[in-house]
Amino acid sequence: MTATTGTTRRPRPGIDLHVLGPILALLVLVIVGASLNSNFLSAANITNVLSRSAFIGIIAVGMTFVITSGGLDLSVGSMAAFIAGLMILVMNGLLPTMGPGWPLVFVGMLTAIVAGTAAGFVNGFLITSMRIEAFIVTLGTMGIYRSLVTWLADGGTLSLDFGMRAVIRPIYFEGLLGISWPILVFALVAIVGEIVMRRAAFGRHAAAVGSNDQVARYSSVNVNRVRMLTYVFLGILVGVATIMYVPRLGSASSSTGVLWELEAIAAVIIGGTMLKGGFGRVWGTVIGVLILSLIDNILNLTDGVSPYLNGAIQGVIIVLAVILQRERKAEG
Amino acid sequence: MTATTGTTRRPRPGIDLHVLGPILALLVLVIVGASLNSNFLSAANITNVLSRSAFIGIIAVGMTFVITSGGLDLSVGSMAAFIAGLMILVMNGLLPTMGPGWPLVFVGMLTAIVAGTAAGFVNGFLITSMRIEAFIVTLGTMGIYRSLVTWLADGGTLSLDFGMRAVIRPIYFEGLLGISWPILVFALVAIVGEIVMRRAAFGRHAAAVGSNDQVARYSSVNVNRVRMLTYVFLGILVGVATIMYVPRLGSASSSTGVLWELEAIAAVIIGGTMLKGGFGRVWGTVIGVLILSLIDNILNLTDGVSPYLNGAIQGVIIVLAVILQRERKAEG
Amino acid sequence: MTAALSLAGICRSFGPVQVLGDVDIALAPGRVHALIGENGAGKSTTMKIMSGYLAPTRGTVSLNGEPVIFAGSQDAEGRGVVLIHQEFNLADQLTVEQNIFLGHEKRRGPFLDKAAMQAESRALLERLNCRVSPRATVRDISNADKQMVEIAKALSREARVLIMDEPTAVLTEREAEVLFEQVERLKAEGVAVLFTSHKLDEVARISDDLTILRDGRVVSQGLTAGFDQDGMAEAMVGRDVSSLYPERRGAIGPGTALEVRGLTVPGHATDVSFSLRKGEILGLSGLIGSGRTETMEGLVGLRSATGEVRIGGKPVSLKSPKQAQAAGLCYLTEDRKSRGLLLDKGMRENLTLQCLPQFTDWLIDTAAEEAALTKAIAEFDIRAPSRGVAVGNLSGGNQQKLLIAKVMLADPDTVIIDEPTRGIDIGTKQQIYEFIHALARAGKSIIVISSEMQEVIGLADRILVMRTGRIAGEVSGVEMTEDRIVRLAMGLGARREEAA
Amino acid sequence: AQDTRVIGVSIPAATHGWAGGMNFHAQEAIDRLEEVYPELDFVLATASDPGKQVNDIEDMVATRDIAALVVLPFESEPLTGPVKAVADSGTWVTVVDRGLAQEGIEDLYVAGDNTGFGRVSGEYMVSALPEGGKIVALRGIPTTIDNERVAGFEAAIEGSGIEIIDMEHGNWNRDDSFTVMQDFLSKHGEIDAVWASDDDMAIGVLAALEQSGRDDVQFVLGGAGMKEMIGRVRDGDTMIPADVTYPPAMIATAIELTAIGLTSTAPVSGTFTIGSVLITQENAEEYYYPDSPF
Ligand SMILES: Nc1ncnc2c1ncn2[C@@H]1O[C@H](COP(=O)(O)OP(=O)(O)OP(=O)(O)O)[C@@H](O)[C@H]1O
Ligand SMILES: Nc1ncnc2c1ncn2[C@@H]1O[C@H](COP(=O)(O)OP(=O)(O)OP(=O)(O)O)[C@@H](O)[C@H]1O
Ligand SMILES: [Mg+2]
Ligand SMILES: [Mg+2]
Repeated sequence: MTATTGTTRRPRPGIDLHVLGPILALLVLVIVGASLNSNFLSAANITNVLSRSAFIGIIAVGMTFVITSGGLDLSVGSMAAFIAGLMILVMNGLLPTMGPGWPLVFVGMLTAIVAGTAAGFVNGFLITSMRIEAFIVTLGTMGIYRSLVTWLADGGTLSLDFGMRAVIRPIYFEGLLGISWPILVFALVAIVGEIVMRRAAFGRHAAAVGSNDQVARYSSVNVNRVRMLTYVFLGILVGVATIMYVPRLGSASSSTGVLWELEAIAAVIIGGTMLKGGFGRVWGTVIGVLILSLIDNILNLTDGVSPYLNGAIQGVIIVLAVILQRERKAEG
Repeated sequence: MTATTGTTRRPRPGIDLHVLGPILALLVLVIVGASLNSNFLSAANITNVLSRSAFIGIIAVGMTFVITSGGLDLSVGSMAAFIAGLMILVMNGLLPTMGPGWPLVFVGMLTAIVAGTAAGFVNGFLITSMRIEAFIVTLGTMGIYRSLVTWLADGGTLSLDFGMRAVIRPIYFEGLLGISWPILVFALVAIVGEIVMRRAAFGRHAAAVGSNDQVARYSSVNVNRVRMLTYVFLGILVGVATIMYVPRLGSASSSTGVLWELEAIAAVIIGGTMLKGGFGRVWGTVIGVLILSLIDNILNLTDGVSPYLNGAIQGVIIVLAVILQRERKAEG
Repeated sequence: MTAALSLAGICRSFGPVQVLGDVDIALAPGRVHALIGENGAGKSTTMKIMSGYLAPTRGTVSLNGEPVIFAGSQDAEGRGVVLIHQEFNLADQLTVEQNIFLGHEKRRGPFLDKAAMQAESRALLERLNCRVSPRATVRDISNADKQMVEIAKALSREARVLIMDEPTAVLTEREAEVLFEQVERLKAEGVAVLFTSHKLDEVARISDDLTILRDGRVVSQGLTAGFDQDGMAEAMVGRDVSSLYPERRGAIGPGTALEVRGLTVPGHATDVSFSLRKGEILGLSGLIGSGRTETMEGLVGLRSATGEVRIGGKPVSLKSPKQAQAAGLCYLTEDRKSRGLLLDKGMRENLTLQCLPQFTDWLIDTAAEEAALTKAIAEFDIRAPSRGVAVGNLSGGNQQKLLIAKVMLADPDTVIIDEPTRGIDIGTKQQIYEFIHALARAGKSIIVISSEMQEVIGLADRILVMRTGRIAGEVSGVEMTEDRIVRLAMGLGARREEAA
Repeated sequence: AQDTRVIGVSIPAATHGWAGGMNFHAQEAIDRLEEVYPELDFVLATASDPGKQVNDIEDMVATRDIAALVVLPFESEPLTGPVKAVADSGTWVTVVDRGLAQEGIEDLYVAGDNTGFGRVSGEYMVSALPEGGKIVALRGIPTTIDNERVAGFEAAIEGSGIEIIDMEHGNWNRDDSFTVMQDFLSKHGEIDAVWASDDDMAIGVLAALEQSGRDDVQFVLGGAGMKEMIGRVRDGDTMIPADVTYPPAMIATAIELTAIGLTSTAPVSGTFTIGSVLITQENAEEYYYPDSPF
């Protein structure tokens, strides 16, 4: 990887200039947005953008650990769809017996977390114990969850019972002190993630495993356990993201969470984590997520560009955001 | 990098047992297919399967080199769609002046090859000279080409003039001595690829770069040049694949070549090439491609399974195919 | 007194090849035991078996007299048996401190106690008086520092038995001294120490007991005092190697092979000028980190550098090693593991990588490659368990030999050899020195970078001494004494002399 | 047995709400007809892109020697050639919804009318906003279908004083339309109505509206006839005063007609257009199918 050409250029957390890369890109976007549309910085719009980012954001934090430890997970999008479907089915199923209300919501949440844990465990097991390329494993599970949800929904859409929707709705739309729950949860996950990455042994071990798993093994780090845990945590976070997602529209279908995996991975890399593993930073990922959802937002707030070209603009900005970063790196 | 931990488990072409993995998986599929439907082994069906494998196949051969040298290309699918669109536009545009006929077909072919070369060069340039993660670069260009074709087609479909279709049709549907052109071209590309990988300096250098680019550099291998070439070759092969594709459907749209990149990469890895780079084998890729398109074919041979579950079955088989292989490897 | 750790009748095979046969060794607490032998004799394998990285095929390992079967290196380490690998065993992207405490992080509650770990790392490194900062990333520090970090890592593990596989291979005498002080300290604390080295003077100096391996068998064992260096060497190699450095025969040619003016490698070397005559052997000495490697890497285009270079009188601009090679100039790296060889590939692929075109007329001539390999194996006496073995499984020294063979295959007119005999046994050293002289006699020019003062003096016609990236001076003929060189290297009362 | 004849059904995969409904009706029809006609055998294949759909059709011909093909083309252009080849080989061909790019290939054409769909929607807009107004529109996945619908809509509101102040792709997807609508609401202070052009997108739009608490938006017009939406029309929801059908069940009609065509002598060839109907509170009841997942 070009990143390791023996020169002394490398990201040193918090120190060198390339840290500025993502932040700069974000700032540029904010400025552009503000100059294009006066409502861009309105509380409403900011709340919208942040709340929307929460799903990908929460997942991307987990993805940061997976990638840092040298792994990859393409299945998160379909996994989210599948878990959402499951959650809805369970809640609809228990509605007659339990009736609409918070107890049932908690059952739903539990379902999501348990399913997420299990899904993460399956990925982790196939990758660590069966020693299969993470890419293949998660490509496989991606297809599996996607078609399972299609099957559960009979090709259509699984919708949460209306009565229940009213109960669960606040989880996405309400909040604390004017900050909506998704934003709060995202913030919490990000902060905890950042601390774990920098201040807990697990973060170090993940980086060590990603940097050189043999060395980690010789240094009595339980490599398989670390790898497994990264996938399980990711699974749990997918569950959490789903808990935020279901209340929004109260439905899940085969088109739920399509391409979330690519967005999450892109966010992680834009944030400065190395795809080959060995170095990761959660705060960078958060910025990456914000960059991605700001692009969408800005494109919607501006006319002029043919909507057909949105994808192209997105692509260009993603690449630019990373160039910016690499350039800085070169100097640092 | 697990690749360099000096354990004796490393694939040595032709020697150890894990070579059997993909072949075995393929055989199993053939047997299953034959037992499910008597027409499975009919000339017609075999021709169908092989011809349609050609697109992914030709691309996957190029992808093998990219991955072997430690790279990745997510843009091939959109690239194919874009090139197809371009090719059609050019041919339609020149139709009035040149009239339908082989000269125009050749112009179309030329367009495809030139566009492919350029696209590959762009990817290569951003990755080698700008030192950006291949994943990000090609994720970006993926979005760009996809929306460019949508834009060219104005959201709809670009279709080749019907007069012209009749002329160009034979490129996909006819052949030599009863073997259709796509099959012949695929075979040719695969054979050349295999020879280059095993017997030409370029193949060696690609593997060296993927195994440890520092060592390659110190051994006066021009690392950037090798990397660049792998992307350019891939681009050219995408062009070739498009030349086979356009005669088949005579049209291109935003839904052309969707997910080809994943199929191609999956084929490469199923074939036993290491995603981390350092070792690749073209013949394995060919088998991987056949496995993938056989799965589709077999799923069409039988009713019973809900079509919603196709994706799941596919996923399971892909993972199994690789497990088979890994198991062998463990012994070898 | 019961042995802290002992092997009895240990055998080990890799596939069909047996590399150890009936090895018995006993390590006593508070004593230093030296294990020496040729490259490929089985030293590292023995040490790996002692520390749980490898399981013996036969035989018993006993800890404090009790037979044990280590579940793995963790288990062994848990019981106080620690191995410092011959090859670096550090995670590149992590910092020094992170590496030292990897797997044994200090915690305060759920969190890491970074302050404590930083402090302790600093203390450990201080003890080894190594200047590298605990915050530095391992990828950026020098080999010597990496070695010191490895040692610090081992020291941090409260070892009862400390096993060091060629710890001094990348160290100069000065740093080796520091290490030996630590060894003395551990000895005093009753730690049993086993180490191996190809520098027999060290062995003679610091070890109490000695075991000599040849072809995986113990050929001689006893108190070190009972051996003199020539005796050791002879027991190891099986022939007389007392005259290590060959007589300088054949005069230096008249023509200038290489002329360097004002070579500057940003951050590493400034205004380096020297010239090299045909058939001359130029030594390049200096302390670790003096920038010798970087200077030469700049010269051959591996690092961005400025300055003018003339080869055979003609000015050339070398932007890449490929160009340098085309101009007849090759550099042999000091870092065989991460810059020299593809560890997951076979010997053939590695040997021919640098000059594949020689073997290619539109297709690679595998037969010719095999022939070249056969020749190299014979010429450099590479001991491999099998031709197909991944070079990662070659013994350290044999990797080094393969690396030299690889570069020599390019048949350069001028070759820069960085640490040519690092990790090479005395017998082979002799062969390599012979080989270098043969090159010189054939009119080729050689630059030898070495941290072994004796080696430079023994080999070179003329020695340049570098200090913090500059040429501190030049010595030749009778001036070539350790004292003179060290003074220049450390900048003690050395008038800045212009390089010829 | 040899006298059983096979009908191949090739449709796009359930990648969005309407397609999902269509998939459901196809399966439901097949299960039902297999009971009714023991001498008929059905093969259902769903494709994620035109290429895959052509593969499916090739496989049906090569390995299942189908007597009839019912195809809902993913896209007209790419399917025209291959379907023509099937028709030329003497197989009965029924085309559903989108016509092929060439006339007269199929034996039976059960046509949906996308332009009509757009037109009916447009006409309703005009009637609902007599003195004109500012509306935003959400488009589907960029395809010919979507283009036709929008063209029909724009033609219908031509000169009515209704202005489409903004248009973005919601991809027939609830999440995307939710996002787009949120941004429309931040961007435009005054929106009189929304043409969601699809019931899935309407759901996203409604969620965004509900959250914003804006009252300037008078109503949302969806389309396709999702049961949930028809229900709300029936119950007189002021935000959903109407809906425009584009019944996914047309695939069932096509399969059934084809079955009849194969098994009886009743004439079924020709074109059979399923127009888009405006559903209002009056006629909502008769379009409400409680058991459909769509
Ligand atoms: N994993 C392995 N697979 C096959 N052969 C091996 C493996 N590890 C070591 N060998 C062989 O065992 C023999 C002894 O290796 P070892 O590393 O112990 O030698 P050594 O005494 O350490 O040599 P050196 O002084 O060069 O380090 C060598 O021939 C080596 O090729
Ligand atoms: N103790 C140190 N602290 C910080 N940086 C160091 C230290 N030692 C070396 N370096 C840096 O690492 C670079 C590489 O060191 P290295 O030891 O390779 O230099 P060298 O002159 O080639 O010595 P040798 O050839 O013996 O390794 C040095 O040029 C210097 O910039
Ligand atoms: Mg050794
Ligand atoms: Mg050096």
